[in-house]
Amino acid sequence: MNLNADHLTRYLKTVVEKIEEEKNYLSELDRKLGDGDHGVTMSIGFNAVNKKLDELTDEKKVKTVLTSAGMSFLDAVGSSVGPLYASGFIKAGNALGDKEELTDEDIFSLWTSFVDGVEHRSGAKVGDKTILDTLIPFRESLKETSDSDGIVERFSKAVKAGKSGMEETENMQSNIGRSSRLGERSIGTKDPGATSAYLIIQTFLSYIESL
Amino acid sequence: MNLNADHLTRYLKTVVEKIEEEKNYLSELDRKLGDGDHGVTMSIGFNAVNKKLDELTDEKKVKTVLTSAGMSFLDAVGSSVGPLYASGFIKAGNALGDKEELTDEDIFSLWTSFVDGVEHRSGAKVGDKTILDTLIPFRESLKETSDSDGIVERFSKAVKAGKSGMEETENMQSNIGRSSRLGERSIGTKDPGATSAYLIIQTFLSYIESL
Amino acid sequence: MKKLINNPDNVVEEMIEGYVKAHASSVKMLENKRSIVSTKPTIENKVGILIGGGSGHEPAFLGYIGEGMADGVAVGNIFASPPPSPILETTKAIDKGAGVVYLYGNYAGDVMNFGMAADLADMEGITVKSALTSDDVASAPLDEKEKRRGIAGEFFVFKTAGAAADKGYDIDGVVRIAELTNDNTRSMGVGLSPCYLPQTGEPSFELEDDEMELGLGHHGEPGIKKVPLGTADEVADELMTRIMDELAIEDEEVAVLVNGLGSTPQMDLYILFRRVEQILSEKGIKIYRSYVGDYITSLEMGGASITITKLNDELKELIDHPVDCPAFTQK
Amino acid sequence: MKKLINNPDNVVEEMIEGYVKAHASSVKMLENKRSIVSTKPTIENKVGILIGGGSGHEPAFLGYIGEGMADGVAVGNIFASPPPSPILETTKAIDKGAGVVYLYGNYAGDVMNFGMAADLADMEGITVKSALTSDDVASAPLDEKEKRRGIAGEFFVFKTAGAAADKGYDIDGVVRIAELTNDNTRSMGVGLSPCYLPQTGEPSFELEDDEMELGLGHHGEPGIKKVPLGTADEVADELMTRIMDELAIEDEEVAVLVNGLGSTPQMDLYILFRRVEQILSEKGIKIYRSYVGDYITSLEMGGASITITKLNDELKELIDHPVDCPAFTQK
Ligand SMILES: Nc1ncnc2c1ncn2[C@@H]1O[C@H](COP(=O)(O)OP(=O)(O)O)[C@@H](O)[C@H]1O
Ligand SMILES: Nc1ncnc2c1ncn2[C@@H]1O[C@H](COP(=O)(O)OP(=O)(O)O)[C@@H](O)[C@H]1O
Ligand SMILES: [Mg+2]
Ligand SMILES: [Mg+2]
Ligand SMILES: [Mg+2]
Ligand SMILES: [Mg+2]
Repeated sequence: MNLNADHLTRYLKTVVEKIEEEKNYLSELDRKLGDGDHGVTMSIGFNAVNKKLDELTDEKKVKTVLTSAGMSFLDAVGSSVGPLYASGFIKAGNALGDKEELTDEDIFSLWTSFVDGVEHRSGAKVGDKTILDTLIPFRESLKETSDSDGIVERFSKAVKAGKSGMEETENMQSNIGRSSRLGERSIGTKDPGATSAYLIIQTFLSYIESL
Repeated sequence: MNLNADHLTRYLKTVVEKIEEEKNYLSELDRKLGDGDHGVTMSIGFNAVNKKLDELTDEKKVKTVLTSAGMSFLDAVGSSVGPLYASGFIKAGNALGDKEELTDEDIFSLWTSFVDGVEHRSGAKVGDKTILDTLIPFRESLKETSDSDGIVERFSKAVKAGKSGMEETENMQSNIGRSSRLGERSIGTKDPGATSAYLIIQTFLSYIESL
Repeated sequence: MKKLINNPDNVVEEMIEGYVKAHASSVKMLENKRSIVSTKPTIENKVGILIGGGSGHEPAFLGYIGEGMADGVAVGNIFASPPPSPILETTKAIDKGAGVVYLYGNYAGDVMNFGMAADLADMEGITVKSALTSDDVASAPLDEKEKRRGIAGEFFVFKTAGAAADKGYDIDGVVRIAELTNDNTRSMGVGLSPCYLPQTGEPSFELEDDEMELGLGHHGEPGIKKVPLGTADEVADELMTRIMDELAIEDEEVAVLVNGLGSTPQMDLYILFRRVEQILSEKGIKIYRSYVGDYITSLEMGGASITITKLNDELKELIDHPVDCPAFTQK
Repeated sequence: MKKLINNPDNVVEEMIEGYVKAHASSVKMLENKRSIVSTKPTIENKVGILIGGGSGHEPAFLGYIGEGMADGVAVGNIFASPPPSPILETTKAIDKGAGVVYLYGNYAGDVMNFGMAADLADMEGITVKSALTSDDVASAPLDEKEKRRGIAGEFFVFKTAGAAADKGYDIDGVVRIAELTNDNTRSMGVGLSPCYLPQTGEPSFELEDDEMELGLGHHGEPGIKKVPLGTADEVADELMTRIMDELAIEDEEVAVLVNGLGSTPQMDLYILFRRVEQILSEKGIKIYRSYVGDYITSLEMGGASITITKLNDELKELIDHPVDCPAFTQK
């Protein structure tokens, strides 16, 4: 599979739609665990990304699409997820050099770098009930499979691993971020960030499946 | 009928109870027309009267009972009804000189003076949707009857006149006090002050009937 | 009704107690517990400024005791004028031989109680003059202005009259300033959600989820009518139209107060202010000073009012005069 | 949810616009519209004080720009840390060669964004140091104090660190004061009714009519537990026990802040303060200064918090230092 800047743009625009659909759910999760704004923040952020993408229609470098998306997300939202997802997008972009066409291997390093970027900024680890509970299993699964499995199949497995991770956050006690002060009261609700992270990777899978 | 300070004290204590029973209703009327505190104010005021009466158990002069009641009511509540009812009680007391026993004629002047006192302070007239819509018809009726009608019968007629006046306030547009700014929206609710004034005179009638 | 209180019958006493402890260097309570006066020795021959009214409007009125505003306050029950006796005690405590000016809103109860207190003070040889505030354009037609009630515009009357007294105006001069400020001041408000009297626990009024009360009084009194809840800009437009229609402004600058009634976020007040500023600026009218916040409230009522005061040079100087009160300080 | 707003997506922008117009002589907005700085020329070589965090806490943070407090603020979305770029712009605008201190509450988002901004400022040659506030005793056990969040105690950190900068302390001195103040400060709050994010219109939490949330965070985050609504005295007792348990006070005096979360009447706050004063006075602890009111809010949330700061002589001097901000002036 070959993906170019235009593909990435279309993928990101699908995320914009997906977040818009799910924003109330994301905020609802955050009302239970935090300050209730996660859906609002994701929506503001991806709307800013969308606006940025419209300015970049002629852009050829995938890196520029990704790092611009990250920066406009960050500048629009701040918040906790701003630095996290922005670091992901920026690291993902930087991993691609000046490429205009991504091979399967590039797509692999885009996403492992994305997770590396988030992880680097985060300070959290698996089990802390955060975004990383989705992203680390996703990345580890990607690493465990190889090119020979076929790109869609690889992502399908990885997204499944991310999904389990996301679902497991329901029974976790939060260790980081706003919800960490709830102690046991944080158990019983899925982590909003883990849920939005799942939307991001799941939408990527659907997108490449549709190609 | 002869009434002394002790009778007046017992009568006023019955008013205390009556106001306590009706305070929610009085506040409810005032919520529709004003600031919702009429029952609260009447209750605070008559509780202060009650406390004062307990200090005056040996008092012989009726005047002292009435003026002290008026002053403690005023000092406890301020508000609109404080000066109005206090002026009534003080004028009523002053009309009785140093008497310790009231004749029918004294009782007549106690109440006409009470109304005079309220009227003098008020500046309102009949039809303005106030306390006076109860008290003026009550006083005029007292004046139209004579000693020969018997005191209970006289008060029974007068309280009936006061009651009609009170009921008519429901269809009046307020011209004075807090509710005067409602214009037509003041129509349809009985005036709280007219209602508390009716409780005061009606309780007096019941009291002398019970003797 | 959810409140952080103890016995509902004691709220006023306990609030005053807390207030006097919290601001012990600024205010003290007289023996009657309803008269609060400044701890700063009043300047000899300064006209005393006495303000007051019911409780439930905090920081009004007791928050405005201090240099440049009031010398003393008489505190009533919730939404009820104080009786004459604490007014009289406050009067005696603050009179420094130059007389005392009573500043209060035009409400039947206040008129009677402050009137009686003034008579009593007169009998004790203290000169008292009164100036009533009647800024609420929604409370009566212009040709019956004497019937209008005072709402947040009282703040500007306290401000200018307090400054005048501080600057050494005599009693007639202070009254003139209070009346001039009142004449030049118009306010109007909207109510979005009720307040609850601690003793009844009942909402002061009822509104549907999509309704607001236009022209609401500062004690939950109904206003002109219930109307659909508007946007901040629509509300500002509606209120400003009624306010500005009555203020014939030529080159004068204005003071603006966007006042919260208790539970309205400052965010909303500044969004309202934004539109007020746009409207004035479209008319070419300059804002001399702006005040945005909870200046005179109604417990936890939701809503806001807008006040505009037309300023001449004298009023500008008085508005600029420094103030140092627990609830309001201006350098 | 009833609000006096226009488009929910524009509330922060419109609030800032209104704010800057209302206080044009005190503050101005940089081009990015999320950096607000004082109009007063910062003294050369004074350490810059930058405060900030999400919106919805008004008058915090932008109300505290002025002499003796902050030089600039970076404004985030509602309950969301500002991104690095407005923090950086504010930093550049207020640096006078002596460096800039960032003061903010200990929240994951703020730590990341202010941290990134500090790195960027460093790359531009500006010395930035940060001091985080973590005063909420309900937010983690004492042995995990580094996990605690900052709530109303931030006000005292702004106050003392702002004063230190104004008095000419160098950057390490200002940080030392901020950290000392934070170490000496404990807060805890209760929530009675939720706030509503303009964009979701949903209540931030749900409580029964007879419940309160003990240890509530300043963004509607759940606290320790839901408990039956207590009286003001019971609430003060509960909060004060947890606060005072951690403050080993010998002869020191304290500063007290009873902070309203948005829709709590001042009456209730003073009734709470009354009990706080009784408790301290029973322990023989003297109150050096008291602050009662809405200092750091959560939109229209109902509830209050209590903050106690233990003062040494240096902190007393700094607490006394004059302040002149739109939201807070102290002579
Ligand atoms: N240090 C962190 N590492 C990873 N994820 C984090 C971290 N801090 C917070 N999060 C994630 O951020 C989510 C909340 O995001 P959001 O609501 O946008 O921010 P905020 O908590 O500042 O309101 C949490 O559900 C959690 O997954
Ligand atoms: N000038 C007046 N003359 C006669 N009655 C009046 C006058 N002003 C007010 N009232 C009466 O007072 C009543 C309201 O009393 P209350 O609620 O105790 O006072 P407030 O309006 O100050 O809250 C009204 O219903 C009306 O009957
Ligand atoms: Mg959140
Ligand atoms: Mg009333
Ligand atoms: Mg009243
Ligand atoms: Mg947030």
